[in-house]
Amino acid sequence: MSHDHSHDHDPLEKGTALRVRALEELLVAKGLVTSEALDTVISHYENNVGPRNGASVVAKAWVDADFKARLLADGPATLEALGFKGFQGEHMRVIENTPDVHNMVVCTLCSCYPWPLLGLPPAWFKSMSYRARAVSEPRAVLADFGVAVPADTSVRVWDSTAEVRYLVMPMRPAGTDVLNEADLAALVTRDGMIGTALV
Amino acid sequence: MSHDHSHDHDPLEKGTALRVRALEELLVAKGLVTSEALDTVISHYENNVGPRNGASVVAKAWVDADFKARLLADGPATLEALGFKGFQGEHMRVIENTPDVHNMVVCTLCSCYPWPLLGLPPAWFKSMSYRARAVSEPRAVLADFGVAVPADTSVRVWDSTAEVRYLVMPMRPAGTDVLNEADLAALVTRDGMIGTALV
Amino acid sequence: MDGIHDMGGMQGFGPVRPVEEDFKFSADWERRVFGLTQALGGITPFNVDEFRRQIERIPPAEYLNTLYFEKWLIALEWFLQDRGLVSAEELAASAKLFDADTAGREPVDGAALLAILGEGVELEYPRDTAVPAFAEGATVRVKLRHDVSHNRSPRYLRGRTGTIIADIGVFQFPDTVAQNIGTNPQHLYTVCFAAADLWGGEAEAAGDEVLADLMESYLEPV
Amino acid sequence: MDGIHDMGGMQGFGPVRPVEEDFKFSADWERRVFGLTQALGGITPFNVDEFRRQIERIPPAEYLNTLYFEKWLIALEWFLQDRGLVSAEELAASAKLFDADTAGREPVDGAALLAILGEGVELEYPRDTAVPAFAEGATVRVKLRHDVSHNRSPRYLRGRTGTIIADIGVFQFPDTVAQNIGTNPQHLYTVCFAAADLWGGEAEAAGDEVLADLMESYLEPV
Repeated sequence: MSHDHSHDHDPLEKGTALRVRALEELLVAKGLVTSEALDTVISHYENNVGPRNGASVVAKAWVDADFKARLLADGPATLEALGFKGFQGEHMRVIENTPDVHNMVVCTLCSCYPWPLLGLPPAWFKSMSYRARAVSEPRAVLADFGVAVPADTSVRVWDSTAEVRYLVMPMRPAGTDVLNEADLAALVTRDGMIGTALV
Repeated sequence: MSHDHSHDHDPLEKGTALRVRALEELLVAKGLVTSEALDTVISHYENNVGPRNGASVVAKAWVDADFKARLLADGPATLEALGFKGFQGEHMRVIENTPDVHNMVVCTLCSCYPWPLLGLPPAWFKSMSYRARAVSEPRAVLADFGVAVPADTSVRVWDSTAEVRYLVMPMRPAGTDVLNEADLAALVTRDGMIGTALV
Repeated sequence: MDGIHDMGGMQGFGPVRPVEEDFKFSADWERRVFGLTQALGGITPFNVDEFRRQIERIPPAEYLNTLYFEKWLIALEWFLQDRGLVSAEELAASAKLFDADTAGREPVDGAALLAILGEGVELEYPRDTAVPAFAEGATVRVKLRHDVSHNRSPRYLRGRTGTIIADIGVFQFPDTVAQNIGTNPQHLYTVCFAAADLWGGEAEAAGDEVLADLMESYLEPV
Repeated sequence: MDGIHDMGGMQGFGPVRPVEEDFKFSADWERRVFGLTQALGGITPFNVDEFRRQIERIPPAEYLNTLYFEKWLIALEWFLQDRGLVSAEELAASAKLFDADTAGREPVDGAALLAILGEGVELEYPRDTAVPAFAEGATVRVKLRHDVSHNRSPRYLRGRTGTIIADIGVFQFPDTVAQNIGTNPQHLYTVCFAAADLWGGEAEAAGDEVLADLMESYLEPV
C-alpha cells in the first residue's frame, strides 16, 4: 500500500483515520477489494483528472467556432468524442457566459460535480454555505469570491439536481487574440468553469 | 444561594455548569442580579406554576357552560379574571376539542408555550422531532403518544408563531357526571392540554 | 432568518419520545440559566424577539448540538456583552474587571420580579392603531421571503395560500422589534391552511388543517 | 426526504470561504475512503441514489458535524452491513469473523476499475421509452411534497412555478432506484424559475434565474 500516515497529525482525525485503515484491511482480508485498485483509482483522480481537462475544452471552443457550436448543442456526444466521459460525468453540458448572462453551478442537495472535466470538487463547493446560498443570493456569494456581476447581466444558477453535470464556459478575455489554444487553456481557472470566477 | 451542585454528576454538563455558576457570580458581583431573586423565580416556576392551573380552567369550563362560553370567546380577559396572566401568557386562547375536531399545539420556530397555565414545557415539546413533524404529520406524531384520532375527525395543528399562546380543552370523558370540579381537574393531563393526549 | 431553527415540515429527526415525568429542569445549571434570564429580562436589557434572534444566530451545527437552556445561556452572554454590561474578558476570566453602568438596571428582589413576570409584557396595541388590510374570510398568500434578521413566518408556509379566520388585534412587529428599529404595530391574523395545500398528496388527511398567527407584513392578497 | 441535506435557500451558514489551493483530499484517510467507495461501487453493492439516500439518513446534527468523506464512510459501512458483506461485530473488532459471499463481487484490479469508472453508469433510456407529459415552454409547478425516502426535488422549489426550457431525455427515477424498487424511467426536464418567483421582493435581481433538472413525477401542470 502506498498510503502513508506520517502526515496525519490532526488529533481530531485520528479516530477516523484508524477506522478507515481498519475497514480497508478488513475488506482486503475478505477479498472484496485490493489495495492496488485503491491506489490506482486515487492516483488517477489526483493526477490525471482535474480542471486542465475542462480548460482544454473551453480553449478549444474559444478558437474553433464549429466545435463550440457542437459542444453547446450536444455536450455529452461532443465531450465523449474528446475522451471526456465517465462516472459523475455521463451527461455533461456546457453553458456559455455572455455579456448578458453569467452562469454559476451548485448542487444544493449534495455536491454533484463534473468529475471527468474538473476532477473532484473543492471544499468550498461542498460547504453548507455555498450549497445554501448559491440559489438564493448568488450575487452575494460571488462577492465572497471578489466577483461583481453588472446589474444588467442576468445571473443564472444551475442546481445539479439530476444526473446532468454542468460546466461553465467563461467569456474569452479581451486582448487574447495572439494566444494559441494551449496558452488560452492556461488562463481558464477551475472557479471560472464553476462560475465563481470570470475566466 | 440555595442551589446545590451535588447532583450534577454528568461529565458532559460539567463545563456548562461551571460556566453558569461563574456567570451568576459575575452578575451578582456587578450588581446586576441577586441570587435571592433567582431562587424566588425558579421556585415559583417549579412549585406554583404548572399544568394544575390549566386543569382547573378546563374542569371549570366542563361544569360551567357560561364560563366555557366566555372562555372560548375571550380567553385573555376570562383567564386574567382568574389570575392567569403573565410572561409568555399575555394573550392566551383556549381551543375546544369536539368529536369533529382534535386540536394540537406546537411552536415550530422555538418552543412558545402558555407558561401561566401549563408551566414550562416538557422536553419533548422542545425537541426537534416534535417541532419538525407536528405540522406535517400530526397523526404520526400522535401515534408516538399512543393516540389514534379517527379518520373522520379533523386534526387542527396550531403553530404558535406570534404572541398568542394556545391551550387545548379536551373533551370531558364519558361517565364523569358524578365527579365534582376538583375531581375532574385531577383527570386533566398536561399532554391533554397540548393536544397529544385525549384528556 | 430562514435558519436551522425553522423546523416545521423537516424530516429525519426520528420519533417523538414522550417522557411521563416532567422535571422542567434536568440539571441545576438549567435552573440558574432560567432564573438569570428572567431576572435580566425583568430589568429589560433585551426583548423577547431580540432574544429569539440571538438564538437563531447560533451556528446550525451548534444549534442542533446544544440543549435548550444552553441556547439561552449563549444568547444571554451575547446580550450582556452587547449592552456593555459584561466583557468577553470577564467571561473568560470568570472575574469582574470593571463596574457596569447599572443606572436604570437596578436588580429587583424576588417579590418585585414575580410581580413583573406576573404582569407580563404588553405587546398589543389598541385595535384602531392600524387599519386592517385583510378581512376575516379573506384568502391570502404568505410572502415568499422576509427580512434576513428575524421573522416569525415559518418557511413551510411561504408561498402557500390560506384563509384568515381571525383578526386577533394589533401587535408589534417582531422583525423590527428584534433589531430595535421600531415597533411597527400592525394587525395579526390567524390563518388557516388546508393540509393538502401544504403537503399535497402526501398530507395525512385532506381535511386536516394547520393554523398560524401571521403579521400583516407577512401576507399578500391572492 | 426533506432533511438537513436539503440546503438550498437556508440562511445562517456564514460566508463562503474560497481556498486557492485545491488538495482534493485533506488527509490520507479521505483518499482511502474515496478509493474504497469507487472500488466497491465498481462491483455494484449499491447505486448512487442508494448512496445519497444513506447520506441523507445521517442524523441532522451529525450531518452538520461530519466532513464530506466521513459521510461517505458512514454510508459505506452501512451498505457493507446491509449487503451482508461485513458485520457490525467485524467493524467493532476490526477483524474478519466470517467469509462473505463474494460471488459476482470479485474485486477488480486498478486498470479494470479505471475502465469501469471511465465508462460511467448508464442512467439514460432511449427517448421514446416514455411519452413526455410536458412540452418545452410549458409552465409547471413543482409538487408540494414527495416520497419520504429519497428524492431530488429541493424544498426551496416546492410549490413554485417555472418554465420547461429543455426535455433532456428519459432517465431512471431516483426515488424508486434509491429503494431498489424499480427504475421507473421518465422524462427529465430543465425547469427555469425566475428569482422573484422563488424569493419575492427579497430576490437580488428580478432578472436572475435558477435552473433545476426535475423528473416528470416532481411536476404538475399549472
